[in-house]
Amino acid sequence: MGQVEVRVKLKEDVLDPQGEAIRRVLAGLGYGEITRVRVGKLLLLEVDGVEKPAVRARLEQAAQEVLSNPVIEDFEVRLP
Amino acid sequence: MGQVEVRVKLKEDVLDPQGEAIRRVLAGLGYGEITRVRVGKLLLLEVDGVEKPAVRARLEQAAQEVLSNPVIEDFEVRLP
Amino acid sequence: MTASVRGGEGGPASSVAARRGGGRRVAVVVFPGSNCDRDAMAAVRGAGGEAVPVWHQSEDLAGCGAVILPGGFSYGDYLRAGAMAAHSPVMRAVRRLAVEGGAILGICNGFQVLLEVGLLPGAMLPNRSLRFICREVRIRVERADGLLLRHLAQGQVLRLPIAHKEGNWYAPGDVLERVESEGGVAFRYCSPAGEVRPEANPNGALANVAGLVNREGNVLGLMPHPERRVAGLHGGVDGLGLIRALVEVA
Amino acid sequence: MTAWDSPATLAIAREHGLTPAEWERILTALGRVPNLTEVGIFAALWSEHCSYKSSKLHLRRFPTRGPRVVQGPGENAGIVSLGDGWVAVFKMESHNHPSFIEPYQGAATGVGGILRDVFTMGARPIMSLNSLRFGELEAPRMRHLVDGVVRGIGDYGNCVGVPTVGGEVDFHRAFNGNILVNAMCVGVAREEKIFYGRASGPGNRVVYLGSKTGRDGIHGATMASDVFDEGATARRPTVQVGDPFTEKLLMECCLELMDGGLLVGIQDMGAAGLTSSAFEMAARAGCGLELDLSRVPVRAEGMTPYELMLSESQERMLMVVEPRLLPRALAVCARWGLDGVEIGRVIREPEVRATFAGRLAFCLPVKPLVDEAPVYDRAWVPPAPAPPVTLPHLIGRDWSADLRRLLSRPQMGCSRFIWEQYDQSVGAATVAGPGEDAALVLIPGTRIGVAATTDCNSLACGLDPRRGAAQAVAEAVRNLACVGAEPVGLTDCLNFGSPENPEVMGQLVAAIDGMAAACRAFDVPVVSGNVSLYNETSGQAILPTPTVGMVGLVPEVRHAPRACFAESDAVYILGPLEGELGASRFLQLVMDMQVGPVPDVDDAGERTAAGVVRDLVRLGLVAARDLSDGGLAVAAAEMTAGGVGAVLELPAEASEARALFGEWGPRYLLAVSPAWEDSLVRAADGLVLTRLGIAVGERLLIRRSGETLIDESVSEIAALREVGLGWLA
Ligand SMILES: Nc1ncnc2c1ncn2[C@@H]1O[C@H](COP(=O)(O)OP(=O)(O)O)[C@@H](O)[C@H]1O
Ligand SMILES: [Mg+2]
Repeated sequence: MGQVEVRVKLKEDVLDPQGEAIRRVLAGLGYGEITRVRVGKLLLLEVDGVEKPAVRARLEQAAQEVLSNPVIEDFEVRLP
Repeated sequence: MGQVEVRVKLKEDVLDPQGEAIRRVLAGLGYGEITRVRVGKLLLLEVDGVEKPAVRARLEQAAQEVLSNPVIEDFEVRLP
Repeated sequence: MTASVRGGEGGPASSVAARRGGGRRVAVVVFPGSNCDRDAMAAVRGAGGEAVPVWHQSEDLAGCGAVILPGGFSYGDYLRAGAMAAHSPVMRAVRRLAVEGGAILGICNGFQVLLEVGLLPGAMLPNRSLRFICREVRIRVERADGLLLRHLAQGQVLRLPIAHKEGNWYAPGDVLERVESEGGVAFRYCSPAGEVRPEANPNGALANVAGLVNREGNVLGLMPHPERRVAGLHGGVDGLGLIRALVEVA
Repeated sequence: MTAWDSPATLAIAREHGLTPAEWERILTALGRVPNLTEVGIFAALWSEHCSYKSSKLHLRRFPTRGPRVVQGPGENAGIVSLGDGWVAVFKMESHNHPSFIEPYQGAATGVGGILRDVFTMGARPIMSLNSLRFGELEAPRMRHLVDGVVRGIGDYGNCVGVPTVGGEVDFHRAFNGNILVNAMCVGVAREEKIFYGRASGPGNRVVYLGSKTGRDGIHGATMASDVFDEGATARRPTVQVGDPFTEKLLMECCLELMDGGLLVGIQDMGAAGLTSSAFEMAARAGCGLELDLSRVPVRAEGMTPYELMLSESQERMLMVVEPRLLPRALAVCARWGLDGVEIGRVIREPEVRATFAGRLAFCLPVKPLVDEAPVYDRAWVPPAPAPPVTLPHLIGRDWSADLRRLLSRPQMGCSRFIWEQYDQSVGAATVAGPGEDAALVLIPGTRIGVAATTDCNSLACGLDPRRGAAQAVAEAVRNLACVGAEPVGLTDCLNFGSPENPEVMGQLVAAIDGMAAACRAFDVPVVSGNVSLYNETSGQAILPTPTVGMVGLVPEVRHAPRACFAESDAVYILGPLEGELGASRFLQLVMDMQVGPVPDVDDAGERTAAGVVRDLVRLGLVAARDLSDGGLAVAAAEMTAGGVGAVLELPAEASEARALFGEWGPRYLLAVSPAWEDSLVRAADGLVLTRLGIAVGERLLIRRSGETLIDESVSEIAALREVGLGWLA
């Protein structure tokens, strides 16, 4: 069994209202050096048989079809 | 300017209904090998002067005081 | 971070009384994204008080001895519900008021803010269903003493609406134990007959917690909306008791 | 030379959806060849969405005047007077296509857009409604679409803090490939505080307010990207993302600006963004604008004038401010944490000209683009009359089983799973919300009640567009009556297939005729609306769905309307005992037959009955439900929602099927406390009123001549009603 990390981020050009609101609050609190904030999801999966190539391929598929919304998001699967 | 990644995760013993819901959906779709899912936040910050120790310390502080809630979450700041 | 301000070490209520100018003035804090502020102000006025809107950037509470942190989506609730509002300048004044023994009522998002600043214990997780829930619930009054709860009766069942996405109260085991032993639970979700059962729990909150009160009894937070039940046409007046108590101590 | 100001060609115009004739028309109007940006602007303003070119001719048949009308169609929203100096400002709009692509954001931005249409007129939104059409739940992506749309509507409205108090939802396979998301918003204002989208007063400043501009939803851009390719980086447009938090700030900021008298005019940047707001505001004022596009706040790098003019980034407003008030106006914006940026000024010449990086980007006359947009009299054929059918012999069925079947269908069950995700009571002014026939919300600080309902039976409109549309109006009138409200105005959203198909065009024409006739009959003016065409997939059009959004008035609300039986109520049916089975839910969902004649609206009968019901409800004497979807049996089942059942006896002469499940016409189920029975009988003098029985116990029993037709427990009914959409829980 291994820990797999799936990182889901908004596509670069897609508006991220969350990130922008957080940036503003941080700026208000004096963290002006933080010039941009983007909010993504961090999915930590525990996976049986993660060493098998077949399982790895399936993880890519799961990330694409279930864990991310391809219309607005990109994803990245990080294997252990 | 550099990209800083702040990872915010629910503490291990805090229930994660969202992660559990995702796991169930995945299992229903045949991804039984994914035995546990935890959902965290991935905050990607663009930071001026990230090489300066003072800025780094301030990032830790922002992550601790604003970006995470110590009652339920742990955080980690990953510098470039 | 928040440990340092947790509690509210009970200052004399007299300092509050001294400050207020005689009118029953209740401050209603307006955060960017608050959306129940007008409702709260209307409820205060309906209960005979003067409602004073206080902007989140204000450093003081305009001399009011009581304050409502209203519902809504402060800063969109974009990070965690209430998280960013907790850092507003006005919250320093709210903390001061808490220490001085003034009355603080956090409703829904306002309750979430009180948790985020540590004036009440625990934290909110997303509802068990992961969905926003708006419906009428029953809550049982667990404490009927102190500044804010005194118009209620212990065991009384109130009918109030909830409207939130993050009302699943959580606290680590030791904190829950402490809260329970200190009588920190003000309200619990219950059946119409007043039984505290899992089926009556709309959001998964630990121990069916719908509201908390601090040891001194002057800081109260709850998820249901009392300000939406203060007139006959609201379909009930079960929220009136809380609002009246607040106005009276203002 | 860069791409955005390179001369356009017919080929480019066609890629933008313009026809060769329209291209010629542009050349004539300008007397020169437009550049690419200008073609993009023409294409946007002459699009079906902005110009109503296929429907305009027919929309003129709507009655739009009346003693209460303050503003009819043509502004951002319609306005009717409510008395006492108050006005209601409302409109309905579709977001069908975006919601099919990305349901959550599509629905959310639909709500955002309609809210802006209302608050841009100086009104505070007090309620939202929505009318949804989905395909079969088994269809690909359908559950995902339902889930996303509902979350999107909820998350947006909940965050802004406008209660979502009503709507309707239906499921039919005709929507498998094209769902409908129609959102309606009602706001209120003091009449003297109304604002218009006018850019008047040469010399006044043009101010951009709100979110920054990105490459969101630039329609023509994908196709035009080939043209961009000469070196310039063409980027794909991105899906619009809603930002309800910014919307809330924008709303409060705009209302404060308007209340403080700091604005001359204001309009949101909706469809076609800066293009439509700039040109429409100029057109209404008969002036022009001069813009410096370099000053538009941007979110993405390297945006061209083409993109800046056509971006549909959300949560943006265009305002006109007098120079002397500009500092004060900008200070208000700053206080709300919003960027207000001066991007130009009003000019006397009726043209919009824009510079970019010191160069002229375009210069276009206003009139040809807005007032002289093409209008088409498209070919249409009258819809074929619904073929005559022989209905099956309907006697001696297991009517209880039929009722159970109906109640457990998603079309008929309780839509609680949807509306529990909406904040229905923020504002603390909701007197009647989802689950009742219409919503009723108080104007803040008053007892004036504003009611609203959305209605359309798509199936009936498919069978008979004219009568179906007329019935939608009648149904809305009935629904308003059930909460004690008289109709004061109507908005609509006409959802149809391609207008280039003469049959679809025929549906549109017939539906408009039917709706217009019914509006006249009920004296309800149409003050705003929206047309959504090209709702089809692979040449298969949706069921025609002319959604009606009707607003009603209760001058002084004294009693919250109730929609349930109370123990020992007497139960009556007002109106004919039997309804019609044509296009009924019974035939559709029990007999699996989508057939039958749709009856004509009984204008006089509807008016009289609605008046009687309205008065009784206002006095708090009755609980009322109109008999629409599923007829008497379903209405009675719905009225047990409070936990009290009923024992009802149908007269011996009543046909079982038509009495139990017949629909249409001025028919209401009324429950009255015994003390008020006499008043009811007197009020209904001259109408058909039949006492059916009493509300009692925990079962719903419906009998005829001693024979039990329906016998269900109240708890079983409640459980069945949760089945249809229960999977959402
Ligand atoms: N999509 C929706 N959004 C909000 N409320 C809805 C929605 N769909 C249905 N409702 C509510 O559910 C109730 C029942 O809907 P419906 O059967 O269409 O009512 P009616 O037949 O009286 O028009 C109504 O009160 C309506 O407002
Ligand atoms: Mg109805």
